[in-house]
Amino acid sequence: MDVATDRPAYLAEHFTDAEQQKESAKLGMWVFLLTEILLFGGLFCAYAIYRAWYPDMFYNAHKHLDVVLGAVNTVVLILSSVTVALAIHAIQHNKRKQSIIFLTVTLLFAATFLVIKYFEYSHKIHLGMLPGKFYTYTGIEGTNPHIFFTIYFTMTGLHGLHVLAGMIVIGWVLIRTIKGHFNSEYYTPVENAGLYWHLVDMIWIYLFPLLYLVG
Amino acid sequence: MNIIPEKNYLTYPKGLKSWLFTLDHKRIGLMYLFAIMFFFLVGGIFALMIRLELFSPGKDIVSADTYNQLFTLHGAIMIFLFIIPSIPASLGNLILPLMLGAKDVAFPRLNLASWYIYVFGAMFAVYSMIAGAADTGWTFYTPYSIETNTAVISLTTGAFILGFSSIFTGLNFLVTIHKLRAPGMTWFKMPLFVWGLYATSIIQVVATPVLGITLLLLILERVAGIGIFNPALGGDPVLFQHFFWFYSHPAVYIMILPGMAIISELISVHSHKKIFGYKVIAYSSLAIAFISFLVWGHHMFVSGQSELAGMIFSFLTFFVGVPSGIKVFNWVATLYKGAVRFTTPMLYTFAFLILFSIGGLTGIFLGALSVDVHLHDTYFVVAHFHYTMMGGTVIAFFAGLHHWWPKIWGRMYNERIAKITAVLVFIGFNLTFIPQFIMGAHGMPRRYYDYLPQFQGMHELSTYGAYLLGFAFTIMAVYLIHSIFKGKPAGNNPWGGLTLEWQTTSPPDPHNFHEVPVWTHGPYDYDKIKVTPDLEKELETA
Amino acid sequence: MENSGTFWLPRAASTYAADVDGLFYFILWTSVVIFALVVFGLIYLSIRYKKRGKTELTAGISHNTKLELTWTIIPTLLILVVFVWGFRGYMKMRVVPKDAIEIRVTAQKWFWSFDYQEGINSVGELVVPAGKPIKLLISSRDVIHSLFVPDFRLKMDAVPNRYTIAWFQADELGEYQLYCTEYCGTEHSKMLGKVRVLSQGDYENWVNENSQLGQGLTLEEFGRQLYENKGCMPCHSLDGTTKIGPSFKGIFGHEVQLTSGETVIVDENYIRESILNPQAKIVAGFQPVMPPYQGILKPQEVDALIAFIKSLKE
Amino acid sequence: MSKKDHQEHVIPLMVYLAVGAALLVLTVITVAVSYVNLGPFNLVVAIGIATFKAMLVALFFMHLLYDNKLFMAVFLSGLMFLGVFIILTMFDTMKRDMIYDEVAKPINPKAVIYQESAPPTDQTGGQQ
Repeated sequence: MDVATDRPAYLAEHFTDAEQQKESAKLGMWVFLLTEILLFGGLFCAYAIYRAWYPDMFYNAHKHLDVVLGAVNTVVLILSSVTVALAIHAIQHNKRKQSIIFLTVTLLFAATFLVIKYFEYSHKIHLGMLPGKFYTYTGIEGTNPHIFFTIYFTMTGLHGLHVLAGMIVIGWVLIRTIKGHFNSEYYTPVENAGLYWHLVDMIWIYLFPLLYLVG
Repeated sequence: MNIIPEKNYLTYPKGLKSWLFTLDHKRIGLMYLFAIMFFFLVGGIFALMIRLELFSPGKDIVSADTYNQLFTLHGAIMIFLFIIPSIPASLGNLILPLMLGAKDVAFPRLNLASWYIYVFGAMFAVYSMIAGAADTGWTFYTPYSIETNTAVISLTTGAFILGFSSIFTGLNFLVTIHKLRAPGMTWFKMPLFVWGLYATSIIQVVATPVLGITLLLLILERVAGIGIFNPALGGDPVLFQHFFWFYSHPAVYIMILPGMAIISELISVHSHKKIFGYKVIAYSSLAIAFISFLVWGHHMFVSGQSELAGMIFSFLTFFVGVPSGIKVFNWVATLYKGAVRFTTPMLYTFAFLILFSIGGLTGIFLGALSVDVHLHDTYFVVAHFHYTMMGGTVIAFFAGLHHWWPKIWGRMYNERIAKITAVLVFIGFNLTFIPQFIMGAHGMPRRYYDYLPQFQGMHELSTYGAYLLGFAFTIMAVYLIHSIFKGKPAGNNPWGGLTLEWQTTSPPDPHNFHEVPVWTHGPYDYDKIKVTPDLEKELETA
Repeated sequence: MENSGTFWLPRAASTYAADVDGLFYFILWTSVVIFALVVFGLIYLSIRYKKRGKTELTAGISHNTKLELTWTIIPTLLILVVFVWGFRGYMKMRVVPKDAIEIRVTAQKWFWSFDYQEGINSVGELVVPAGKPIKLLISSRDVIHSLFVPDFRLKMDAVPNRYTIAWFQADELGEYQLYCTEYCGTEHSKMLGKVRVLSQGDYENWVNENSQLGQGLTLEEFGRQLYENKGCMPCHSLDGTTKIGPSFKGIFGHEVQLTSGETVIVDENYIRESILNPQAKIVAGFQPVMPPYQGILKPQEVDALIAFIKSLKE
Repeated sequence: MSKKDHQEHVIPLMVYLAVGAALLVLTVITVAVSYVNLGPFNLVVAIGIATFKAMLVALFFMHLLYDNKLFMAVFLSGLMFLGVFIILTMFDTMKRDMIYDEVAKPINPKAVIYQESAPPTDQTGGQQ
């Protein structure tokens, strides 16, 4: 076995070559995404069961969510997914500056998402549409509407935390890009951050119709 | 004469810092080993206190509330802090990369992080003991866990954090097995220990996140009253049981599959014989991992779940039994025409085969719907899962520990004392748990502080057994620790194994191998390759 | 063990118990045979092929398809038998005969109470006529409990805010032990009860007696009766010893310190409130664990209890 | 190994932009459809469109179409286990009325927080 004599700096000691390292990192990331799917899975399961039990309550309660804000947030997240993909595309072609710009735009989109979420939340909180025992709103017909808001807040809240985590990851990748750690040879961290971000987007793609549109 | 290499992973580099910041899988495995043995001791002391309390009806040493906290902590510590990380994180970390001929696991930093996360989670669990230990049972059933005023939040937070440690270990092993095998090691040339850990890792990464969200919702239920699992707020407590068992049933296979993996390895090495039905054993590990996700509802036959669900879960449950049974038959068949050596690891292997068979067969009683209605939540269940978890996993863990001990430390324990201890463990274990089967079938419910006088005789026997077991484990601790300092050097390959960990020095070099190993034969080719164990060579020359 | 049935199982006193036991013994003996084969194989092979002399090459037997198919197919068939048998037995337990007598079972920390269609109620003791199917409509007022009568092979969880259903028919007269088998807190192991199976005539007498409960008694005597069979006794002593709750001895008219720091005088109003809504004012040094009796006790019964407690002052 | 072997499959820029545009269009469609009353099919359509969108993201943005098929297997197995979880749980929650109706629903359909006068401890209040 010929051990590569010119080992690049980014290649960790216990890997034989860059290909092995890259594939390992990506497989690791995908397995991590699998755990994320199952983590949200519990909430999707709770959603499915309570929706099946109380379809009318879900229908009545979902009307109190703001479809416009939800739709805008969907568009924002989709655009941010596009920009992340473009950032990876740029670094694949060694266009570091372009990549930096796209990553920054992604961060801005993510921040926009959270700001809109903040307005939505504060509106709900103001009206007393809170989860569980804090629920005080009286305008919704049907059995136990507080459970809808429990599910709404836990799902979107957990998703919001993931957006926040994604911003940290992308920020870290952005700094490393600025420092020039990545090029067309080695950009696995950018790619993995992108994978994570796309998953966050994908979960929202489900949350939006389930919560805002069909309740 | 066997010698211990001067520069090995234990001695180089030196200093506390070099251990705390180590990225070496062997050192991390060793750190895990110390941590889990500590909690095995703590959980064991709780078990002995429980048995002492149950020696006679009424109050013996503690109050009912303390007793309830004791069995909760015994369960939670043994499961989350001991058994789940026991084989994968300690022996797996130590041995798996060596077996694969890799320099390390795929993500060494993540590996170290998982140890620190484990310690962090353990600290929460320890804190919860001080802050009014939880008294919910390790299952945290709602609504009891919502309304009790004990420290449920800190214990569940601990378990939540420990989940990440488990996930990261599983993720690391999956990638390591996929990507870091030595040249020449195809899937069906991997040692069966690797196959077992592979199946385990799949369950760890798939099931544990669901535990995470379940515990998170439970914590929210306590602090914010979200109402999903709380009947007082319109929730459904049976739904909590679904969530909990979706993790916790596969989790028992997180515990037993690595045990099976060790046994597959040991039965071949110590009988010096090719394993019987290699592929079947490998596939049945995967089959068990997969089916384990389909059977959780058998914990809930009398919980008020629908009859349809009961039927489906009972039906699927039986299919976990088949691959487990096949494995047992394969292991026994391996002995045929072998050269069986009655070493300490082999004695534990035999103990495993007997105890796990009892554990598995009594599972059939509990899978059968009508019989389970009678046996559910009695001591029969307690005995059943101790036979699988302790008679299975823990015995296998000790088998593996004795098997790889000379590799880990380079030194050999006193085999004569070790064999006597193994016999004591076997007797003590059966004395503890066979009476529990009988009183369980007669209707002795579990988690009882007090009991009717008719069960006293059985409880006394069980307590005697538990103390014999405790005594045996104490001896084991003494001779193992003694061997670290005073044991005879064991040689590189004390048992005559063919897998790669025996090709390097004992203890291994910090970088595992001096040159990248190439895998040219199968892991159990005792029909083709003649290998004389170092321990035998030693005897011959003496 | 009294009435211990066989070595393995308690006596079989319900109509479906024999079916459960049949399956139990089927699994038991099949398991014993399989287990004996494994252990025999283990001992025989390990001794027969014990290593003798130097380490040599061993036989390269990798598999044997016929043998493996045998030990795959036979267990598979056996477990299918067990599944079908178990499922049929289970359905027998689940489907209540049409003519069953319905009794409501309410579990709460830490006693069982039973409401009969005749409007009577008993605590800790389920009284049924022999030879009649009894339908139990079970629920819980606080946490999950589980009703377990080993001699009947009967078990069903009591879930808060939901009903569960179980049934049995006992043909033999006698008294049977009843347990709670779902862990429910401090006094879980004390949450016991009895099932008394009476002849039809005795059962009718019992019903008559109980529908006139309290008649012909003074309020105090009635209160003592209620104290003994409504679940007060396990937690509140009459001799001044402290159990789960304060002793009733001489408590009436005294001032007690509450957990909130306030003090209150134990009078009729305080006792009434403490029975119906016990969490409102907890005496210092005790846990807020008493279940509310709202809906279990009739107003007259509360009065009787108050009179009884009043009679205990020195 | 030569450099060429581990050259990443570089997806043309146009693909990203086209997929992005498709996702936006699908978002508009799904919002529009939600205003049309299709009965139970509203849910089917909404989930159908969401799944199609998720597929686009996974196949193109996340490169599953081009990458190692192992990643695809990991991803799909996650969805499969999630499906198992939800479906098997629903075999219980949806079928509790198989034999008796009274066991299927809560005794008190409304939680105590909606009962203003309820004493705080009598949480289930069921038996009367």
